[in-house]
Amino acid sequence: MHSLSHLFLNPGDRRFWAGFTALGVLFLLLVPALNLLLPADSALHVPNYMVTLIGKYLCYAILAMAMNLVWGYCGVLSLGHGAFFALGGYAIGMYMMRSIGARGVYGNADLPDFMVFLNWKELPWYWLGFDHFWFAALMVMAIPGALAFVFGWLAFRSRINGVYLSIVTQAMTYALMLAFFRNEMGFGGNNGLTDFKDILGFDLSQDATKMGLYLLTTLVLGATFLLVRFVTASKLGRVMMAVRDAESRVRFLGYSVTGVKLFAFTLSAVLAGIAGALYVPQVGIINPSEFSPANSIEIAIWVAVGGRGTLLGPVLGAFAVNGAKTWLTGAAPELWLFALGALFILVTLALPKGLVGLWAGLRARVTEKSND
Amino acid sequence: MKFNRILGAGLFTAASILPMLAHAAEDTIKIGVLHSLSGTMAISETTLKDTVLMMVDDINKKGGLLGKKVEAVVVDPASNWPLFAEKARELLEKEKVAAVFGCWTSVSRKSVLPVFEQLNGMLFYPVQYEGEESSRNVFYTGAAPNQQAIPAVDYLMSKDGGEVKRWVLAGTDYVYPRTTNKILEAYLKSKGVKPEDIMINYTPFGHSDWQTIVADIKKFGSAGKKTAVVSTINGDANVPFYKELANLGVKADQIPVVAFSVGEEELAGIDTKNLIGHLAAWNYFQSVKSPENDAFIKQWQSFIKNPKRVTNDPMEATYIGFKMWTQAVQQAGTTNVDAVRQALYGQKVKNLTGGVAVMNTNHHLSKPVFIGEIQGNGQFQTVWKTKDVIKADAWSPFIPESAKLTADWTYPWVCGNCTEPKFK
Amino acid sequence: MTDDTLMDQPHGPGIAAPGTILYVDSVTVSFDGFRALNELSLVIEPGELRTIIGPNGAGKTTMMDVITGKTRPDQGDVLFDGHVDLTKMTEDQIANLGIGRKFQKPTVFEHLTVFENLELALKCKRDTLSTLLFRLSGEQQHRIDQVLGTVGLKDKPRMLAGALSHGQKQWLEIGMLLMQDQRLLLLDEPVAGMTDAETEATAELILDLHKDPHHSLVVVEHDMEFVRALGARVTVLHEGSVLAEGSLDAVQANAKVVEVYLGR
Amino acid sequence: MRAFHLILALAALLLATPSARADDDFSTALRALNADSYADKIAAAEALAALGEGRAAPILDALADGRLYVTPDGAILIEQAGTYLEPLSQKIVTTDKAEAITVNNRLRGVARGAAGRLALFSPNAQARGAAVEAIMNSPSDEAADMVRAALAKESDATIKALMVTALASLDLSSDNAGHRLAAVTQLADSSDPSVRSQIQRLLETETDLQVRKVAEKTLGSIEFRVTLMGFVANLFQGLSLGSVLLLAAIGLAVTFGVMGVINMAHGEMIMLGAYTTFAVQQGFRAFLPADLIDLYLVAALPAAFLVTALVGMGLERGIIRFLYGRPLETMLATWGISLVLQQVVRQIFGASNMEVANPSWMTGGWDLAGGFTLTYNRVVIILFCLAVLGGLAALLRWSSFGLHMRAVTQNRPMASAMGIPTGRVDAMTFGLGSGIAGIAGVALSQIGNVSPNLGQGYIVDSFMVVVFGGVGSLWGTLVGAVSLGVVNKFLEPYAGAMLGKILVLVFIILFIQKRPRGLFALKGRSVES
Repeated sequence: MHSLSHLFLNPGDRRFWAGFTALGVLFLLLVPALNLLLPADSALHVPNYMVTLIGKYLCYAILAMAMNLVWGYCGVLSLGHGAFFALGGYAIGMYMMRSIGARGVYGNADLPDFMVFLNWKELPWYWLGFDHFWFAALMVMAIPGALAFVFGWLAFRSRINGVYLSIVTQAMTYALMLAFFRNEMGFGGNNGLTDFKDILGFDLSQDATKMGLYLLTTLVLGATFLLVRFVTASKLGRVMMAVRDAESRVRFLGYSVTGVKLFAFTLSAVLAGIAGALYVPQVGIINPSEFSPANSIEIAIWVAVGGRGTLLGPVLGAFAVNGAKTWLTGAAPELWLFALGALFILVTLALPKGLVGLWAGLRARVTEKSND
Repeated sequence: MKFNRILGAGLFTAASILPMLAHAAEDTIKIGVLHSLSGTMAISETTLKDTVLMMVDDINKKGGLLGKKVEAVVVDPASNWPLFAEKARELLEKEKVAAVFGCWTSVSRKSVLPVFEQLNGMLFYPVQYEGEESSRNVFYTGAAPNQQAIPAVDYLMSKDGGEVKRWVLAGTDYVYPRTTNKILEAYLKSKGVKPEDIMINYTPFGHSDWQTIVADIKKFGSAGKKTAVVSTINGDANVPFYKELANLGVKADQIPVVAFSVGEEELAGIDTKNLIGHLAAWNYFQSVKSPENDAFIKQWQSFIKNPKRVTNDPMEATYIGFKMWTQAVQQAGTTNVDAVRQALYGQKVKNLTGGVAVMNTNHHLSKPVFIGEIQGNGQFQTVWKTKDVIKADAWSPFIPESAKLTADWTYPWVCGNCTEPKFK
Repeated sequence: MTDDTLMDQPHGPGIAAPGTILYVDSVTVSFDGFRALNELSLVIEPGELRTIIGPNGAGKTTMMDVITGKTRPDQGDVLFDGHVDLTKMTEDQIANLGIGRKFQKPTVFEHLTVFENLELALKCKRDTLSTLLFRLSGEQQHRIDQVLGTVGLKDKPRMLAGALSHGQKQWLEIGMLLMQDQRLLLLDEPVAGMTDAETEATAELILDLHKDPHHSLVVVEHDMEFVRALGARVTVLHEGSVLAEGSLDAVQANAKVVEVYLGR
Repeated sequence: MRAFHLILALAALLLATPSARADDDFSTALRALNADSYADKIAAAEALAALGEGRAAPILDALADGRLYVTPDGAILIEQAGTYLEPLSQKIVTTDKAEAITVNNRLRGVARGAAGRLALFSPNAQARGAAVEAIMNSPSDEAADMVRAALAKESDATIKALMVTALASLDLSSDNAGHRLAAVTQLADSSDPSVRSQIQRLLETETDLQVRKVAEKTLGSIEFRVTLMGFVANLFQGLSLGSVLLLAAIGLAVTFGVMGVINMAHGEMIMLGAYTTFAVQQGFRAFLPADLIDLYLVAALPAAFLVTALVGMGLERGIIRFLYGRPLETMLATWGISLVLQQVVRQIFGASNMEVANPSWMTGGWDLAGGFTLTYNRVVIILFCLAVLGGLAALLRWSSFGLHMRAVTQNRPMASAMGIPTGRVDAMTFGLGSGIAGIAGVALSQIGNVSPNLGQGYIVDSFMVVVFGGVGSLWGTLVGAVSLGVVNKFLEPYAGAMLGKILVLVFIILFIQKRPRGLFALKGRSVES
């Protein structure tokens, strides 16, 4: 029965699992294999920097799926998701700062370098606990979750929706950016948190550690995939889509739109936080510019490019846009912004359903042809 | 159908990645250029990209390096700090560049540092900065605080400088101003300046509304003691700051402003008629007359095809860095990073402003310091200069916890931040 | 859920109207000066079927908005079941109290299938968590099939609602109303855009519902034939307040009504 | 003693025309200015001033402004707008060998002070006033004596008063208690912060009780006036910040408020306006006589409006109109547009800041009491932005275009049914919004950067203003902008620039929770659905 009701929403289970395993094989086995087994001079060899790069994309993919959950399925375009991502990153960053211990340049075991430098005498209270990984890991989810919950509750309760919500979320992340820029905040100001040495005792400069982080990210992406699918395939998922299409009508059916949106928003924020936490150890720095509104807008772009309201779309979009970015910033440094800007315009104008929609459209046309 | 989508995804990823797998031609020496060409920092960094290209162009005209052509690989980290790290990795691992010239902001340098240290790359960093760092893989060709801030303050305290007694330390809220002001505060106090005669103010990046702060400065300056402003205000925020100064009638002969981040390039964006007499401290001014400088300016303006285009201090730093690298490569006979590093120590290059810059074993330069007053034509007129070159301190003696540290990458120290030598 | 909301609700401003399912007393609503409802008063008894007619702009839809919590009245009381003050509650709370509404312009969820539309309307716990963990039980499944039959969409449960014809959407929405199994049903022009056959069927359906004393219905309609077919008590609205009330013949005889409809 | 000489010299100057002998001294003193060390130059400047000849004043002024040149044969010339004046013969000389005499701040100070003292006796009242100011800036005993000498001859009342205060503040440091007492009494109704600090310093050392009493009283009254002026200054700064926000937001209020289109490229429209200003300025510099340069700003206004309006219409017809009813997509598409526009400008003008000069009538300001300066450019911008707002309001209310616009906003199908060309109205509305952004750019180029990132700095703020003020309500936008500006400025002294901004943002976010439609919300069905 369950699958029946979604036959026309999501692909049937068999197909889904086929696709899911295919992705799994690609990222979990193929990439590492090509990296580790093949000799460096082979044409198919995946060099280390490529692994870290894909690892970074995978984090973006998780972030994009989180965004898709609120925007694609629930119709809430948050332009502040970069904030949740960054907060998750800061949480794990704080843990890694603490685990540097006395190996900082000033060799102070009690304080991170930037605090020594600002003449701080003791650790601020909000840094307490971040010596423990479990606490940091908890905060990675708790802080973005809590912020999203409070913010969302205020906003959705007073029925701020559409562009208004987008603007307010943008203001939120902007305010956070300014706040984290302040050195008095105790998060390293403009430089943010950097000089990480190791995580859980694994040396971050080791390729093995990087590969480990990469695999972990892949697994988390898989888990996110399943989670998002579970939610969207549930009745709540259908209610979310109903909210997206006709919000007020849903109310008259007796569902609390505030509740539904709040659930989606908070869950999505938590996922974003996790993505951030996986991102920071791989890029080795977290600083306030991650809060900048531009970043958050870009997340929305990935989702739009890939295809809103589809499971795979966001992953596709995140890889496509960032892949293009990586390539163009090297290949055409003067002109890549044209390409990127044009891409956004083109997608919103010509491909409202994104790449996934394009693909589906092409297939549809092909099948039609074969039919007649 | 879903399955096909996934194939599609795979293909697309491959498509976006394959171009990056292209292999480098072997008969060239590659160097990386890691400067933002878009985003907020493009304003300053684009110039440096062009400078490196000019130098490369020049050396190739002269027959290249070790008989090979030098090829510059330009990438755009787009003022995005994590992207800096990604691009650095790409340059070192994929492009296998022999050296990288790049970065402007401290945070971008911090962001690429782990990459360079892990992959044992070589970065030339051409911008004046806060010090408090000495990495085995970075050569700092810009000024350290003791090559800019301290001399400037000394000058202002001198008779010619107007015997300043009261100080405003105004800066953008990030690490460079914080460090510089910290050092200056300690230094001023050591010179017997009373705490109530020092006013410290920090503003956000790109701060555009200076009314309040400039008004405060005027008030602070009206206490009857000679007052000066030491500005570590960063890039974008300077134009509105100086416009506000001009309009509120803060005259240089009453309250002079000495800046460490404002050079010819920045002045090109400001109408300087009302700023005559305000100061800046650098290791280079375009206006300094010397055969090298004249040649450099001519070369630059013809390369950039703009006879009005100005030169500035970070450009000279880039020039010196590039020269030193080429000399070291020739000396070592290879581009191998470790060999070149050894060859760089004690390497000498003629400054564009006369005198000789030396690369010290703390990876910083010895350079002369100039104090200049802003002229109506957007240039600086030197009003004071050091007798001789000054050696940069990687670790400032005026910050207690860094005073104990030494940076020396030669035996027996072989360390960037140690309290005692590695080998005894 | 329903019960607690009953508990939570303050019992109106001290007043109660025992023996009524819906009690509207001197309700006024104005938008930018324009008075959509003007001291409107209306009482529906349990199990009653009431038809409401009136020219455009008479305030029919606004009245429904007020009852279902979409619009807050500037003044006046709206009580459900004699004691629950509706003016303080949100749409979803009111829906969970047992008040269902069918919109003038059929609004179904176009990106969901017919089946899913009905499933969403299904009467059950509707808080977020239970919705997330919801599993369709056998007899709920049966109920949906039943309604699918009633509204004549048996053969297209898997069709996207967006693909239905106008009439079919009307039916689907009526179906959703049935699924909700509410005590008070508000139908805003249920037969607009329906064929005569469909209209008759609708009339029968409504009369069916009326047979069950558990249901009270308020039908807003233009189509006099349809109103006659329902043969229920009629209220005439004009400029936001009640102009006349009584049997259809009685109101049609009423001079004021004639004036309003035919004009001077 | 030197002071006495000075006075004699001055007397001489006032009595007789300079004799031949004086001429020689003068020219030697003059040539001495071309010394190697600044110390010698300073000595020379003082010597020249000591001769006490009025004609030395313009020379010293020129020296201070760096307009004093020297020919290879040591002749000193004054540069004026490209021509050289021989100060002795007052003849125009043409040479291309002349080099500017370098000055530093100290020399500049000395020269200004000296020129000021000489100017004390200039026939021109304004010059005398300026002279007193100059003396206040470099106080000394001989200066005091000179002011006394000048005061005796002064006829102009206002300048008399000025001199009296100047004297008083100079007398504060006199060792004669009587003088000091007179001075503090004299200064009772000053509101100059520098006078305040002088009296404070006096009180640190003052022993004479009588003087102390009066001084404290004086200090109190000055304190009061200064704080009062401080408040006024805050208010003005708030207004001017508000006017900047308003300018940035008005265009948005049109595109967003009237059309419901979120134009993320709005900031870039402002940026284009600023670059147009730059282009116009360069045009003026290149093709028009120098004395017209001050008018370039006036010419820039229509130019900027036209350019940005055309770009805006182009975008509306080419892209945005296909996205009506999909506000979120519009947001993303316009974001793409903003990226492209930025890069276009970067390609054409380069990434670095462009220099846009304030015309002379926008440079400087009125020095009001209490150390508060009313800067011209700020005042102009406040007035300008009110004018723009008024003009827009009038356009919307009275022009037929405005009527159409409102009709389309309120009920598109009905409007088109009534034969209003909705498509064209849309294009024009968007063009109008963009055009206003463009002229905002003209104004903003006068106080800030002109760089490709110019727009980015304003986008969030202007959205905040529009949402806070209430979408679709110009009046709301006005109130929103001004109140945000003022709040921001009153927070800044306590919270600091950054925290102030953050607090304001948080406040707005919370406020919107309470009033989702902003300060001046449009009520009614049209908004609800």
